[in-house]
Amino acid sequence: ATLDDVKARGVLNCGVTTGLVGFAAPDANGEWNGFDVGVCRAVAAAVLGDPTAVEFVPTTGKTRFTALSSGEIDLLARNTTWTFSRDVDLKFEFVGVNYYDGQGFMVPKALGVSSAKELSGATVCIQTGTTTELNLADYFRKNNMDYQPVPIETNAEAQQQYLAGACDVYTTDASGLAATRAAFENPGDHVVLPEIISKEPLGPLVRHGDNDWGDIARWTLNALIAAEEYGITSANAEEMAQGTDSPEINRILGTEGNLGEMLGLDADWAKRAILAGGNYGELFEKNIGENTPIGLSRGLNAQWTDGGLLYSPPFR
Amino acid sequence: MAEAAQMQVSDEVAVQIENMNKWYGTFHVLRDIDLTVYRGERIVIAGPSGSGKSTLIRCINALEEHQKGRITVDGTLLSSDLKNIDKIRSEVGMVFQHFNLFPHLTILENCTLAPIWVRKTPKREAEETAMHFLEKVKIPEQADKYPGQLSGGQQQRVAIARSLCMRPRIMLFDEPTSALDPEMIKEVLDTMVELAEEGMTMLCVTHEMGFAQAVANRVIFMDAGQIVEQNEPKEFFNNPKHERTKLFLSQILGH
Amino acid sequence: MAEAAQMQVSDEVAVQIENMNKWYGTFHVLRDIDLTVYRGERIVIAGPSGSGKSTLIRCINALEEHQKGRITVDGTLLSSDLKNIDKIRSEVGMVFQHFNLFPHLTILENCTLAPIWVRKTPKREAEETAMHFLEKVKIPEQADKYPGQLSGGQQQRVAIARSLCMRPRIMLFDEPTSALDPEMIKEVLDTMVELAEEGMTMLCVTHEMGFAQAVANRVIFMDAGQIVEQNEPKEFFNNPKHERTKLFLSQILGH
Amino acid sequence: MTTLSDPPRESFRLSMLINDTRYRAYTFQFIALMLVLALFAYLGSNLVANLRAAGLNISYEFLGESSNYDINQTLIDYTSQSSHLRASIVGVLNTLLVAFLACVTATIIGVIAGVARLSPNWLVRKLMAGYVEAFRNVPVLIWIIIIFTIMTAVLPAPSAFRGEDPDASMLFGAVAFTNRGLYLPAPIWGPGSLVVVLVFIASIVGVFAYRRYATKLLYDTGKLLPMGWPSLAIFILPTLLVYFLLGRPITLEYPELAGFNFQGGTQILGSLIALWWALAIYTGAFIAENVRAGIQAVSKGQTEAAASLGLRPKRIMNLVVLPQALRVIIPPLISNYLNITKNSSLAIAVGYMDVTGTLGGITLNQTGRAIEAILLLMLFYLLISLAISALMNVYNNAMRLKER
Amino acid sequence: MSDTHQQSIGYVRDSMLPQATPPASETGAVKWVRQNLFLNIPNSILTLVAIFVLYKLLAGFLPWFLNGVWDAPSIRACREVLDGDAGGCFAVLTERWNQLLFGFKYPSELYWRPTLAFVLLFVAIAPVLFRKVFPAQMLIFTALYPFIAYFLIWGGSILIPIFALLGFVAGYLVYSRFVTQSFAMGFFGGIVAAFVFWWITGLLPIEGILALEPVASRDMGGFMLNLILGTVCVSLSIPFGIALALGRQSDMPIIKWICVVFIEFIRGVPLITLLFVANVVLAYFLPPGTNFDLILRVIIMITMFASAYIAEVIRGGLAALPRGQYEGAESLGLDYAQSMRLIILPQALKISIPGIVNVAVGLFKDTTLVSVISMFDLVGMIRGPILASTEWNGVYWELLGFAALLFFVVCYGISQYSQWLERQLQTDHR
Ligand SMILES: Nc1ncnc2c1ncn2[C@@H]1O[C@H](COP(=O)(O)OP(=O)(O)OP(=O)(O)O)[C@@H](O)[C@H]1O
Ligand SMILES: Nc1ncnc2c1ncn2[C@@H]1O[C@H](COP(=O)(O)OP(=O)(O)OP(=O)(O)O)[C@@H](O)[C@H]1O
Ligand SMILES: [Mg+2]
Ligand SMILES: [Mg+2]
Repeated sequence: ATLDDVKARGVLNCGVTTGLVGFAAPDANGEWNGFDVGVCRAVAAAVLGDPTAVEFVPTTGKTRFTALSSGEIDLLARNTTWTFSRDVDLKFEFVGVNYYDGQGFMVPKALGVSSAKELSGATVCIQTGTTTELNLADYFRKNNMDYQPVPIETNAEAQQQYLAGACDVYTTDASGLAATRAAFENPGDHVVLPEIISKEPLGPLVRHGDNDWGDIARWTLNALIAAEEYGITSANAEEMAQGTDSPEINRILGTEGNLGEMLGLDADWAKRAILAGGNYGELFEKNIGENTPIGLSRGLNAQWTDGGLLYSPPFR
Repeated sequence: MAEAAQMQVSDEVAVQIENMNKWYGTFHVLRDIDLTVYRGERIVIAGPSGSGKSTLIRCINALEEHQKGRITVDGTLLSSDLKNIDKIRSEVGMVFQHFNLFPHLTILENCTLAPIWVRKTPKREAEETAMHFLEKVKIPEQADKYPGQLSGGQQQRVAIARSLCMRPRIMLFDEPTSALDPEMIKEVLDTMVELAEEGMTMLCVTHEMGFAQAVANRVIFMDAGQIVEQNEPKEFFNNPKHERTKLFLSQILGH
Repeated sequence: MAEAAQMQVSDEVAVQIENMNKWYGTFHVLRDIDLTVYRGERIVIAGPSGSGKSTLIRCINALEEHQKGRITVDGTLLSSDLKNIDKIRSEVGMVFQHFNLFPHLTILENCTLAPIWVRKTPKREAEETAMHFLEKVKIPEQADKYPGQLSGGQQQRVAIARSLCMRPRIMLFDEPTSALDPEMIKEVLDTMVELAEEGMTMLCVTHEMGFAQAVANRVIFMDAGQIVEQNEPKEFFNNPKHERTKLFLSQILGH
Repeated sequence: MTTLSDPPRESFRLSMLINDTRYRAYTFQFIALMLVLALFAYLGSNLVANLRAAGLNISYEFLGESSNYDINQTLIDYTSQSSHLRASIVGVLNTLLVAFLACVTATIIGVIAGVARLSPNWLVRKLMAGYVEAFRNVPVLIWIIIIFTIMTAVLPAPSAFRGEDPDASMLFGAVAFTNRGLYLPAPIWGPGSLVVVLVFIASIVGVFAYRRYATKLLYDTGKLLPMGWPSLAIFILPTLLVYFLLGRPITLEYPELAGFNFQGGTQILGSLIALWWALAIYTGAFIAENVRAGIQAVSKGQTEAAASLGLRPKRIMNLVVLPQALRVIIPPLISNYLNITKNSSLAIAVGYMDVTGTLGGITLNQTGRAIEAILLLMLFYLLISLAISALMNVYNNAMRLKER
Repeated sequence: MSDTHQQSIGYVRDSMLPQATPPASETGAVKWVRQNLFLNIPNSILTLVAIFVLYKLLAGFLPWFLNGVWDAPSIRACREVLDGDAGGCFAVLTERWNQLLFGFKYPSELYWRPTLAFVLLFVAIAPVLFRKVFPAQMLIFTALYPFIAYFLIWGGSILIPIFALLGFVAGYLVYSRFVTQSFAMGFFGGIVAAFVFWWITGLLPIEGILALEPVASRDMGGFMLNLILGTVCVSLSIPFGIALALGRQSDMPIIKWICVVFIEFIRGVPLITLLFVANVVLAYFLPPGTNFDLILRVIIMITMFASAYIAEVIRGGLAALPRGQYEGAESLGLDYAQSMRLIILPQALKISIPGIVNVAVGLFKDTTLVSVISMFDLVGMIRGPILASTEWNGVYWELLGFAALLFFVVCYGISQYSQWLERQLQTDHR
């Protein structure tokens, strides 16, 4: 089983992108950082007790699925859209959604475009290997517009092309657009258009068939979300682990019940996951939140209590 | 000299070829060859080009396989059994028209290679043997050179020494002098005469009729894949019987 | 035969070389060459290797340019003017040591190429001429083969026929037989003798002293880029004057 | 002498499998075959086991499903509703297109550079040596990226042509070099244009006919007609004449900046241009070396012999040197063509949608059918290379010099 | 007979002429310029064109190069320093040289290890390349080099390479013990012995004994990765290439066809599809649960690729040997294995070396293709992390030029060597 393999190896192999600032990118020292990276580290902390025991495997759109199904990686956390066919036909298991996204467009301000409906005849840079090119084709066909796609393998090159004016529009997930724009020299010269043309629930996934491992990934993610809901943060987790009067918090942190044991882990698993990089909200703020260069607002990704979609099933 | 040599021929059979036939594809190169070579005998094979002389000699050494008939070398039947082939090859030495020395090995290494790897002789011993035979062919001082540094005549003598190092009981020569300049031919023929005088069983394809007259016990004349005539050299040259032989001799001697 | 040939020499000058000098870089290959060749004359040029024989011949044909002095061929001064060069080249045929037939063309095409493209002879006519000369060199039956399919001697005869097809007034030969096997040398020499007998003006670099004695009007001996001695063949061979010539002849005839 | 008999038929012993020349070959081949079969069986069973574990299967049904993505250069009709199969064919055609263009261009570059390397001019020689060495010794991928970068980073965007005082302007008001590609005028075929086209084709045929006639005339009568300018005249004049007589039936549609891009005219994609020229210049360096080697392989004696027959340098080249050099040049030339085709698979580096980009790229991604897609992809390249090798064999056999 | 010239026919030179100096127009710079630059009108035009092209190239390149900024934290800083002048931003090289050369994950305090391995590579390869210059004893170091290099680059316990080496030694001992009797016995005995040895030592707990800090294969990157892939794959592919070439020469049809199909298949598809196979498909063909490194899978694929090409080169070498060499060996009673090993291959390989070197150059260049499957070799580093980073987005020429230069130096060097070797072989009359 994957859990045993990971434990025996002592390292979690986690598939990420080849580099998308805010979600997963190596810094100048080769250290991986980002929102997706945070999920990997949380799982590693939960399973192995060490958030650094992760081997990050950069994957492209093309290689990510084989990497996962061949067992080269244990977990794919690479803003991958949860779709029916990937779940059912490609035999993967999405363990949840860590970011609710949608495909958007970015254009230079100088073009004076304010709506995606005005894009007829445009040249559009797309990062291939994602659902984006399908959405794009659908959207333009639906609106009876024509366009010229410029398919590009990596975000870095798409960015280059876009900046050099080889395409008028860059389209990818809105979060990716924000991240890309943030890396520009003059982010203010570019606008993200208001239309969101697709639903892109992004989430980590594992291989189909190993449900125990899937449960661990799913509930680690849920623990991060629930932690935010209940106010468990990396700062107060230790303290709360001494015991609180909320049974749900106690069950999460392992002071009550035997949830960890049911997962095949120890009692502290969720606490470690939270300590690894903070709860969902902390990860968000640190990597892609409004105070980062990427500057995404919570939007749909707020807790259900705040009108968002984040809704962790109960820990009981 | 021919008389002296004659005496060493014994009754033992060295090579026995019975009713041997060979085809290249559908081309019938050798037809019903029957030949018995006695130990110590020196046979010269002559004949026009393409008559199958080389092929005959190469069959004895299993360089070519024959399709019909039997070849027995030194009591061993030449069959497709590898053991027999190996046995025969180590009994039979062969000297080629183009020497076929190994250019990447020194003369000494050329001579010791087979003794070491085939006969499993210790290297030192093999080298001693090799030097012995190199002295015999009168080029011990070239032992550390490479074949490319020797003249054609010297190379051919090395080739002879290389064969001798395997201490074969039978030597085959396929036009050993025809790729040589006239001056060098003599060197090589001298070496061969010397060998002959020591009683080595020899089969030699050559057009050197002088050599044949001086050394051979028997001259075999081939044409169109058959042995047309064989006889003692004196008889053969002075009194050929067959028309074909007469024609051939007139050409070759006139030349 | 030499006597008979002698008679055709006329007073007309075919080639006149005056005080010609040539350098390869700083190397002085030809020094103060003075030579007058009369129409119908047959000149053999001999000399040790590297003495500049080939270079001299090639200068006449403008395959090499000379740096000083004058060369006049058949009344045309050899200058850097392309017209003159073309004129001279079509007057002068040349046969090389290595034949230099065109391997991608048949024998007949080899022979008709230049007449068609240079002389603008109609093809049919050119082919007739070619067959005529191929008959002369005794290989008309090979006309449709490719050079690679002929023996060396045959190839050289084709090369001669190819030159003749341009109906040159002067023929240059640069060691035409030295790349050939002994049997083939005779074929080619015979052809050349025949040409000589027809009164063709010939300059021939060769070491075939038999040919020189039989055919030449004059033998020129070169050494170190100079004409050291020249004379009628009989005199030249029997009574060489210069030390260098004596030495050379002793070597070449002793061989 | 003795009674003749064949070697006695020995009864078969097991040791004969190794010791007998007759059987040994069978033994070895049998072992080798078994090993290969075992290897395949092993790989196959792994595949089956892995696929079963992952719940997948091998199926080519995805080829019939609609592809749902768009392709920016399609030589045949294609929409996002077409099937994956059609998308693959579009990719195949794009591969063939870029390979063809690159082969032609590389040949021209290579021949010029190769001949220039033998030029008596020292400077030209050295310059060409510099070109050849620079391109042969740097990976083609780097050249593709460099040339693509020139395309995108150096050439102006269409927006630069906009405005009162644009940063860039069109060449002759008709041709625009942009980082999205080259915009060219497109012909509009008016009534009667068919005639013009036919006349044009006829005049091409005419050129060949004229040259043929000139050669025949030379052969028959020895009259040598000039070749150069009459060919040119036949090539151009009739078409021009008909064109104007018919009142200019063919007009040009000029590309014009409208909206985001130039509209009208034809566009040659930037990625196509980058890949095409990168492959052409890179392979041109190799071809230059072949050409040089080929010409040098014709011995000096051939030229001298031809010269001494009175042939002029140009004729020597055409009649003697080239026919011989071509035999040496063409086989490596063909394998260079093969290399171009194979290297064109690097199209993904510049986003050109060749077959690797469609079948081996987006289709593979969207359907997840990695094994099937890559298998088909390899099959395609294999077919091409087999076809080219077959061609080469035919050529080699036809051109082999006759020897004794 | 006309007498006019018959008198003059006899001629003897009395004094030999000395060498004279050629006329001025034949020597010196004037002649050179005339001959090489201005031979005739078309040539003179060509010269002028060439000078113009050169001028354009230099006029573009020199200011850019000479004005270059070598010290700045980002491209924006560069632009500020340059202030509108033409000039390169070479600061990216000084800032990121380590990533370009070693990738972004190789620990920087360990750079000395691959560097040392690289330097030692020259020591190891010198006696192979220049056999006549260096003593044959140095070949011992060449044989040890793979193990040293492995130890230096990957680290870990020194016992791993030592045991690996000893396994080979054990295999060799067994081989040489039996080879005089039977090649097959020696060969397979040797292999078995080596594997038994490795299996036994594999059971020993050697973790951490005399260890250098281990570095995972995944962490290799940059130009180092190109070099590793190039050298490893070429050296591995030579034995396979030999086997394939012999197989293709074989007169046993099945073996021959297996080799032909393999070779033609590999040569018929682009390397990049093979890399896709390594990346995307290969995992399906391995036993469930095995988990190869990507780098290992890539090495397997590139090795297969190189073997096919090297096999063709060696086949050429084998074909170039005269038939007589085979017959000479056979007539002495050498068996197939012996005659191949002792007679045929040593000669065939020697002829093939220039061809092999050319394949090696091509292969080394092709290692850049791994960037397409998201490995961070030199090109991958440039296209990925460096150009994507906020600081260096836009410094194309400096980075690509640097990459091109590195490859040029290595490949040009090797191809010059191969040309030198070809000339050597031509004049080698041995
Ligand atoms: N490998 C082969 N395949 C087909 N035919 C062959 C082969 N080798 C030789 N032959 C033919 O067999 C005949 C006999 O050849 P062989 O070499 O034995 O003649 P030979 O008497 O030695 O002639 P030579 O004096 O020219 O060496 C010739 O007609 C030759 O063409
Ligand atoms: N292209 C060249 N460049 C420089 N030196 C040359 C060239 N061709 C010939 N030489 C030199 O000029 C000298 C005369 O050469 P040439 O070929 O005329 O001699 P030769 O008398 O024909 O000798 P051989 O009998 O060997 O043919 C020789 O020393 C030769 O080395
Ligand atoms: Mg023979
Ligand atoms: Mg000469």
